[in-house]
Amino acid sequence: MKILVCPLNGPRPVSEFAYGGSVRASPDPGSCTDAEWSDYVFNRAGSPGIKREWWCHIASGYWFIVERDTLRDVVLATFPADAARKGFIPPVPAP
Amino acid sequence: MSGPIGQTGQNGLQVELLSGRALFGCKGPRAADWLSGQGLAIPVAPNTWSAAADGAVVARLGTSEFFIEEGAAGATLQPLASAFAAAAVSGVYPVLREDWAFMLRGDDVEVLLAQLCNVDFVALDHARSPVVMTLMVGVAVLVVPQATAAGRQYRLWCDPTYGPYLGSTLQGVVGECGGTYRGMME
Amino acid sequence: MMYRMESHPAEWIVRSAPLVFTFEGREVRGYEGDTISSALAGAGLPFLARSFKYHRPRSILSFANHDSNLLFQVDGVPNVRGDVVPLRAGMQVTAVNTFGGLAADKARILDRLARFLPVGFYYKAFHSRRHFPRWERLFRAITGLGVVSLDAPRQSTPKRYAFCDVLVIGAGRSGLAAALAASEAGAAVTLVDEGARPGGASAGSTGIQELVDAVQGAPRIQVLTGTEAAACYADLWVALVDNTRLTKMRARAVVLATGVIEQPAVFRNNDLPGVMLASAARSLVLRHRVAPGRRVVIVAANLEAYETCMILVAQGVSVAAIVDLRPERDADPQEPAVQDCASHGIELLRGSAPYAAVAGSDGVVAGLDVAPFDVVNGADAARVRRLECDAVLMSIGWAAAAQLLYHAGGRTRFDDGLQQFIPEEVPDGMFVAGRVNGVFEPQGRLADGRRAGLLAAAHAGFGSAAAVPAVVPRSGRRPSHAFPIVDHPQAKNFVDFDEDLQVRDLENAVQEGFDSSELLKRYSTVGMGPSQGKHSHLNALRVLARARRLGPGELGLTTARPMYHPVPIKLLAGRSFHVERRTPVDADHAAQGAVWMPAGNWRRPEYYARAGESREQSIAAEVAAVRSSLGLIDVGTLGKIEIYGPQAGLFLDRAYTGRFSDLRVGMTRYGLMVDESGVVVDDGVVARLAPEAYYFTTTTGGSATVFRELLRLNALWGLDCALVNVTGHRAGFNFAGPRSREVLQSLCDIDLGEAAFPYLGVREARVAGVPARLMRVGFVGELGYEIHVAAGSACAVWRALLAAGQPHGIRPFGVEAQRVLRLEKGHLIVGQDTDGLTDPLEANAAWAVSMKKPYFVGQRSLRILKARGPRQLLVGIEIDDPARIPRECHLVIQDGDIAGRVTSIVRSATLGKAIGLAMVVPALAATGTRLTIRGDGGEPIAAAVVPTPFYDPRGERQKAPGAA
Amino acid sequence: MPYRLLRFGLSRKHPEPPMFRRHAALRGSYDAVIIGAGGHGLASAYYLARDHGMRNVAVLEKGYIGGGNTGRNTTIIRSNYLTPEGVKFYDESVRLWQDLSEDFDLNLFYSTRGHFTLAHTDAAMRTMRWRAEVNKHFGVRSEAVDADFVKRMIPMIDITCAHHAPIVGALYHAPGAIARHDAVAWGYGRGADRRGVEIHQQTEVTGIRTQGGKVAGVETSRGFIATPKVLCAVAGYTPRILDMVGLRTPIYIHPLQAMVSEPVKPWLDPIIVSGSLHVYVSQTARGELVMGASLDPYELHQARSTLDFVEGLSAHMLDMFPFLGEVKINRQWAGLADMTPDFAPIMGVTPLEGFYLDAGWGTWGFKATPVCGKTMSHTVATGRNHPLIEGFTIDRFSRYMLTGEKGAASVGH
Repeated sequence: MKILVCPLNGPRPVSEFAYGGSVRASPDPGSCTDAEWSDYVFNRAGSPGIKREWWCHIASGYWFIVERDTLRDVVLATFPADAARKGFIPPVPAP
Repeated sequence: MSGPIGQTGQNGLQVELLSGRALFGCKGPRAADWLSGQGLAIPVAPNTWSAAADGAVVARLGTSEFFIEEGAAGATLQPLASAFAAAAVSGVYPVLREDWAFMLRGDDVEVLLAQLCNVDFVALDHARSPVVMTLMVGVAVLVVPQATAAGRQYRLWCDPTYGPYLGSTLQGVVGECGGTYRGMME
Repeated sequence: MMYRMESHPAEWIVRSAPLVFTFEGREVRGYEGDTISSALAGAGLPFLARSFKYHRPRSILSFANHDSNLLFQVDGVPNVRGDVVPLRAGMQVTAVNTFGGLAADKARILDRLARFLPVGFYYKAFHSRRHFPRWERLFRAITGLGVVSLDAPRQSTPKRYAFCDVLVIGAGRSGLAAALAASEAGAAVTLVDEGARPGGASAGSTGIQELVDAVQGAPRIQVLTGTEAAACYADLWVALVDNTRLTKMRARAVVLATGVIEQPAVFRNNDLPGVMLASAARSLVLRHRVAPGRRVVIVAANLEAYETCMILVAQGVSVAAIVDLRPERDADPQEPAVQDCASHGIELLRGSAPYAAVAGSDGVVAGLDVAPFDVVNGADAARVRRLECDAVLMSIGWAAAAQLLYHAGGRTRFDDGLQQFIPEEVPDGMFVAGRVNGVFEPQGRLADGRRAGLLAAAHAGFGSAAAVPAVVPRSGRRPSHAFPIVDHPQAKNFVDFDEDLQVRDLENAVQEGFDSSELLKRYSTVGMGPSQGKHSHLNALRVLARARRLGPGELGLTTARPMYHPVPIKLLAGRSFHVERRTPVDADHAAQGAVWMPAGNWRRPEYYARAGESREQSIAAEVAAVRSSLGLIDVGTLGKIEIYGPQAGLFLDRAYTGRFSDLRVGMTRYGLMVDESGVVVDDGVVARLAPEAYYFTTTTGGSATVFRELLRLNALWGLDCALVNVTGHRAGFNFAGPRSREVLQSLCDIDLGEAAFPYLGVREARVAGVPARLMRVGFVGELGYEIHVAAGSACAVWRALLAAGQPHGIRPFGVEAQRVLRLEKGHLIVGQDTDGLTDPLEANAAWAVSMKKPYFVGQRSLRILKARGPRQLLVGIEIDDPARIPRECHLVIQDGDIAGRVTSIVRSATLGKAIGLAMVVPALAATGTRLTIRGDGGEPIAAAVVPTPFYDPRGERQKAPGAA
Repeated sequence: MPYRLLRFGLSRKHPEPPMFRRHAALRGSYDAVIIGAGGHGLASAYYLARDHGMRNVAVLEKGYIGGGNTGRNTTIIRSNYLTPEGVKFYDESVRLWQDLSEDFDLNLFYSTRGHFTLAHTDAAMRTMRWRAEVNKHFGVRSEAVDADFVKRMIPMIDITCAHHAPIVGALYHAPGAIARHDAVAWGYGRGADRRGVEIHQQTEVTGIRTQGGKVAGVETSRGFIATPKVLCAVAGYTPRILDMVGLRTPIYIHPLQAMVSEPVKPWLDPIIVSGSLHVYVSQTARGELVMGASLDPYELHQARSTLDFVEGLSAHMLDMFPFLGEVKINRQWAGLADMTPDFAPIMGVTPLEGFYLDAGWGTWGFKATPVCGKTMSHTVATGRNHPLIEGFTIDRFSRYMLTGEKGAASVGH
């Protein structure tokens, strides 16, 4: 079984984790067109390649990022979740 | 060294359901500071544990969450809980813990664990007192290995609503392995 | 004819322990240490089985579990592998797939009809639409092998995980050497072999026992015999199977020393009883003392043939001749073993091949017609000569047992000298050694095993790879013949013994266009039988290559997939755990007569059965209790989450469609959750406990996934807040009914008065002395309180509430009563009244959406959906005739088209009518619209769209001071 | 013994021509190029040639005929879907299936066995009734049945499923069938080949040339070929082809695994599916039990097998059929599934003129093979979507007009 190296819990078989899909940059919902938004919501980069993905260690509820070759199923690296902060992140309104 | 693989026999292998020990949990960016502030020696590294003076188990889950089980002497939790109730410190949040607690011990305890869980407990770096969060027969558990004169033993906690299932499953497997199960189980 | 030889010190059988069993109903004797096959062979039975397609008599071929000629029905268990399954006293053994017994098998007529049943014949007939069903019944009657006994009990088997530094697969010469080397380097080694004893094919030959002793004496080596490596998965995850259990082995490094599988020569009647592989004869003689016959002919194309010959001679088996496919110059004339054979006066026919085997009256081989042979022109049928014999041993070549390498994603290339596929790309952490690696010399195998063992240890962190010799010590030896296949006009020259495939079957398949390995396999079924081509793929490839005028390397083999040998389902299933979740008051429910219904891993009371009440009466009484006085339901299965921190409110504003940052402390609000595409995914109640503390619920089904997604969003947004899942640690009850306030007040330490604790309020208090969180919500439409307490105190509170309610006729109520109550209030259930595409507008929940917020998940999509307009709308319906009501999911029909469906329906005693919710096309959504619903028998049921809530539209009862 | 088999015994030489020819070279141009010689691609070629007179057609296959999901699926054929679009589409497919063996003069072993989708909860039973009602509306024979009916029809089943997930009822779909999957591709391939279509195996498409927003031709491992029309029928590999023309879709790839037992005497007549236990199983005419479960949990473009899969599926098989413990699993394998957000396929014309899509088949492309051939050949020949596939067009996502077929998914995804 595949081994994922969780940044918090160390190497564990993939059955201990939940897959959260690819990390995808959201367009700014305020300024993007409907077409851009529906493309973000539905369309995927479906071809094999080296992708960054969300994975969650179920027992600890810890989310992190896996860089994986989806053609060979080889895990190249894992990072804490802040590696996912790209694209549009809703701003915190001034108090 | 690596995991054992073999049969178990009459070897004092035992699973015990421990009930009634008080639990305390908290988390948050300032949880570590606050606990130290209460004079508690807290483990520094994530996913490690330490034993308080009175035998309480103080486990650090990840970086900013703590799980504490009252020791035999029972001197730790009461002051802690009341102090927490009194001071509404920002950055320290309560985590209600009502876990079911188990104890696994015996010569072949790792052989038993190997039938329940994919973690190689023998290969762990026991010197750094690891805390293991993993899935056991499908249930999320918190595992703390403890060194005793009689050899290694394992403490186990799980969500109480999975307790009856985990208990009866452990009962069945430990029985097949020639060990015994103690604790009320309907 | 095979027979049992006199005893020998090294034999595996125990003469002092004879075992009696029955075969085809007749009593047979064997010994402890026998397998089923060896015992039957030793008893001198002419043949032991019938073949799959033509029902030809068959006996031992490989005696290594590499052919499926000897599958038996044993004590009701189908397809038991006679080659390897140990004999037990009292076994009842029969042949599989015979009609009227082994000897009298009526289906043997099929052998005569073979000419009319060419490859793929079943594709070419039987398919008129009218007659196919009849033919199919016939096919289903004659196919299959053993019989499953439908009353066999469920067997639970143990399963375990295991770990080692180096796993060595195969305890032959190279495997033993690898294990020793790895353990010397300091690695913890597990050595597995499917055989009953270590030594592999070399067992008994010189130097092996010393190796075995060394291994058994070595530190850190664990030897598991009778253990098959069934498959190798990603990251060296190896499935080990013995006859009791599955072991999931995680190794840091794996040495593949799986050896080779002996291949049959292909000639007419090469499947007759008495014709077998030389390796089979060796094992039978040395281990079980069963002689292949009294006058043996060996078909040879390698040195092993001569070694086997000398072993047999030494054991007193008379060998009449060796028929060597190779011309003299290639037949290792200088090798000692060859010269030994000559000096023992054994006739050596070189450049000759078996043209056909001849059966005697008992069906066993009685002679072998041999003819001059060379690879280019084949056999010279004009110069055939018959050799009398009662056994023919084949020693013409090998196929690499590289299945596990393929499982793990490795690649091989065809070596023309060796006539074998040898490893080319080997996965990281895997090392190959010995004959599977193309190394045949005994000394070379030792060296290669040592090399692989050291590399494996180094990979696992013991010692360094630099010091290890890189070269694989392959020699010029040619263990396998390039084309051990002899054509014959009458065919019956079998390539695949599982599927009864002859050379011409494969050639005809190629002629029909199935001219690649994959297509040939799929059309002819070569290699698709129980032994997965272990004895047939290579020869089939040779036939294909000749037809395509290509080399085997240019065509390649089909990919081997798990399992190596078939594995019983019971071992794969293991104990099969069923995770179950229980609320803290589960036992109380049972005591109160709960009738359970599953809810995910939970079980919930559907209703509480009472003596003298029907299901319907109990549910009605539970509803009535809530409406008129008091009821109590366990809602502990709801997801329960706490969120803390300065930005907790902001987080909820983003996660839910509603606004919670402006929720007053001490108050609750309905929460609706949609996904990025705007589809409703969950709902619940959100309570603000303190400026920086919220408590909220999710649906029972959604609790785990919703919490996980919230954790992900928190990780993504990086807000200053923390989530705590208390679903299992907090119990929850809904205490509802006109009397709920007064009764609860008697147990509670705070003022429950309307002013102090208004509708939709939340309070922390003590109930029956237990710290509790009270939420005044109205899901069932009466004055009521959700009471959430720590799981450990749940039973005490549950019992106290029931006791206090007793004077008022309180009833615990179940999920069914709650469905009625909530429906009377028109509350939707996510997943029942919504489907996988429903948005809040369609669900009539726009009121729970605050589009003015700067951002929330799904907001942008909701804008688009608003512009698109609803495709369906959730409406309340009332059935004209309460006596004839539709069922949930009956369709609304308009002008013959589907115009919607009933999502919820109930006969409301409270209202005295049948009411429900329906998802209908917008055109039918206006209040007052007449609907036609198609009932069970297809009959139309009239209904009308009505406003919701049906009950207490202004919600006075849940808000009211509680005067009932 | 049918007379037609006599000729095999009586003639010296095997009296069968090749089902499909090998072509030394590619032509410079074709009227249409079909990428993928699986069932869908070959069926489209067959109907293009037979019904639309388009014979100058090449089918390009990087592997071998039927080597993709056509030869890897568990061969279940049914039309008990949830949406009107789905039901009408698959019902037409079943109609075509029933005559296919005779059309081809090739025995596909199309075997009507009856199909049970078991329900273990009220909620599941509700969905079964919904599907049954929609099915019946379109004349498809489906019924929501109770546990007693299940027990009567499948007496050996453990109705309690090891007291773990008691069966409360099922959707019974009498027309449910299985067929010999490879033979379907061979039948269509032979039919197309005999009508002049060229099937090129071991020929990989490496690029697609466009000109002025139209398809101009196809780059292959064996050179360029000009063509105004390209049909992409490569489920499991669709995104790789779409990248060549810069077309974005929701399609993502997960492996779907299956396993097969040793042959045992047939004891199971109908096809059994359990959503909550993640099992589907049928028994072939050879006596093998063919079993599948749910989709693999994460994206992967590799047909590898896993141990978790056989462990989980075996356990659930024993929950339903406890007596199978001694039956042996012979082989496991995997295919790559094109998944879509609404579990409906993506078919028809695309924004790129001359480029046609037959994709997004999720886990149920096999049963659609004939109707895909029919509808896609019409679409390719006329350049306009066939009416039966209007609900499956690629633009439904940007229009937020999805076709919710998830409720009919055979097993959990």
